[in-house]
Amino acid sequence: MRIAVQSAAFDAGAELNAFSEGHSDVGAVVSFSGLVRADGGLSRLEIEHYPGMTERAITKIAEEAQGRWSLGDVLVIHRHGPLEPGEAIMMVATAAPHRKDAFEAAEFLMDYLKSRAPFWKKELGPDGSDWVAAKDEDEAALTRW
Amino acid sequence: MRIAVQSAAFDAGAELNAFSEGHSDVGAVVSFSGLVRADGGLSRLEIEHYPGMTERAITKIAEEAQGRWSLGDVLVIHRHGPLEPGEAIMMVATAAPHRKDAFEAAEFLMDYLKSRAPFWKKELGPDGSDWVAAKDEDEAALTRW
Amino acid sequence: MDVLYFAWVRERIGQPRDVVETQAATVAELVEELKAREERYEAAFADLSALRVALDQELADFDAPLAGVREVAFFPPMTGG
Amino acid sequence: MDVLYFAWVRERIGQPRDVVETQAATVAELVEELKAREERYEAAFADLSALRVALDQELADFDAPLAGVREVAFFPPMTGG
Repeated sequence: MRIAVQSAAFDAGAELNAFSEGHSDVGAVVSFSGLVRADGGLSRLEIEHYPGMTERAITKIAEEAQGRWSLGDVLVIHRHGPLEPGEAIMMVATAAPHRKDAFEAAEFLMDYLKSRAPFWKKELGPDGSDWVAAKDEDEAALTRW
Repeated sequence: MRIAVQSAAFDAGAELNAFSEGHSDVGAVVSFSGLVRADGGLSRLEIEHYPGMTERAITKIAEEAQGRWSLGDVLVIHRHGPLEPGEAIMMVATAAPHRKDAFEAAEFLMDYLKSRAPFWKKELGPDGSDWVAAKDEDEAALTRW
Repeated sequence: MDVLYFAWVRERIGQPRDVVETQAATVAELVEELKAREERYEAAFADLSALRVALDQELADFDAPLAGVREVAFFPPMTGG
Repeated sequence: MDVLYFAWVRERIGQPRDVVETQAATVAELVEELKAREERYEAAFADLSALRVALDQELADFDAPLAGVREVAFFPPMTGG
């Protein structure tokens, strides 16, 4: 399990390859990357987080996923600080013997990271800046698990 | 939409990056890679396919996914011929404004590629070679969609 | 009409294709004609539930009509992905 | 006790943390004490349904007891991922 909370940019493809190469006993690798959208005149995204609690919350979520599904490994990378359009905000990857486990665990990780890991997004655009509001559908997504 | 059926190895990470960079208007990218497992003494995998029908079947499946979900793009790469343990057999990637669409479409693509695209796997191990049998659960997975 | 075989169907029959002249109206009738040819065909087509068929590169059923079809392919259930 | 603020809670209060001496038994009682301090605190805590709280870096409810807690954090619903 690798969990990284960092301000530095990361190379999602290189991370995916490193993650896959380390687990040749599994058959299925699923990755999710969240990107800063370049539409709507957004000029920058700023992500605030709660140092200390962030790593703790993500670790708890990742351990929960490992308990629920048969997984070879879990990767979570999440950035904070300023991000430019097109950049990757975060990624998760799961490795498993079976694709269903890899898919479900990745979706679970995303649903929980969205609403239970202490990150807050602020969008900076032509009309100033504003905090991104939490979506009801993100909270509702948790009821699936 | 890019569909590649090829004997050559491919770099899943580089493919993921190229796919993501081309779609900065979407926020969510999901990838699945299927790897040749290195366990069980498997020394090689050989994949036979049905040239002509393969591309046609994958295109149809990808177009079906684009009709069902709101997707920015779809990528499918599937190899044929001999493969070594640890190598990537195939990958799919989906880009979408919303993560749920990207996840569901990727799972749909995988479920259909497994059972509806004309590929057949043969495993070569210490006890000789044998065709991989289709799994009931793979056929059953299609009923979800 | 081109008849193609893949995976263990190809191996059992011992060749990847036949060119067939047939009056068979359906896939099932064509299968009966092929089985009558030689023992290796009979072995390959012994259990139709273990086989799939494509007509002109589209999956089809064994009772599908052959009228106008140029390419028939027989193979086991797919195992890609 | 350290009291931390994040995102727009931090912005409304105008600072990222307070060090508080309190006899409050629950989070809700602490919130009442903070609201009584100044208008900017009252503005930040006006709608508790729009806030979340963590006690020693674990999510908690507003009726949770504060006994033994060293760090309380207030923030809006998370929007990571």
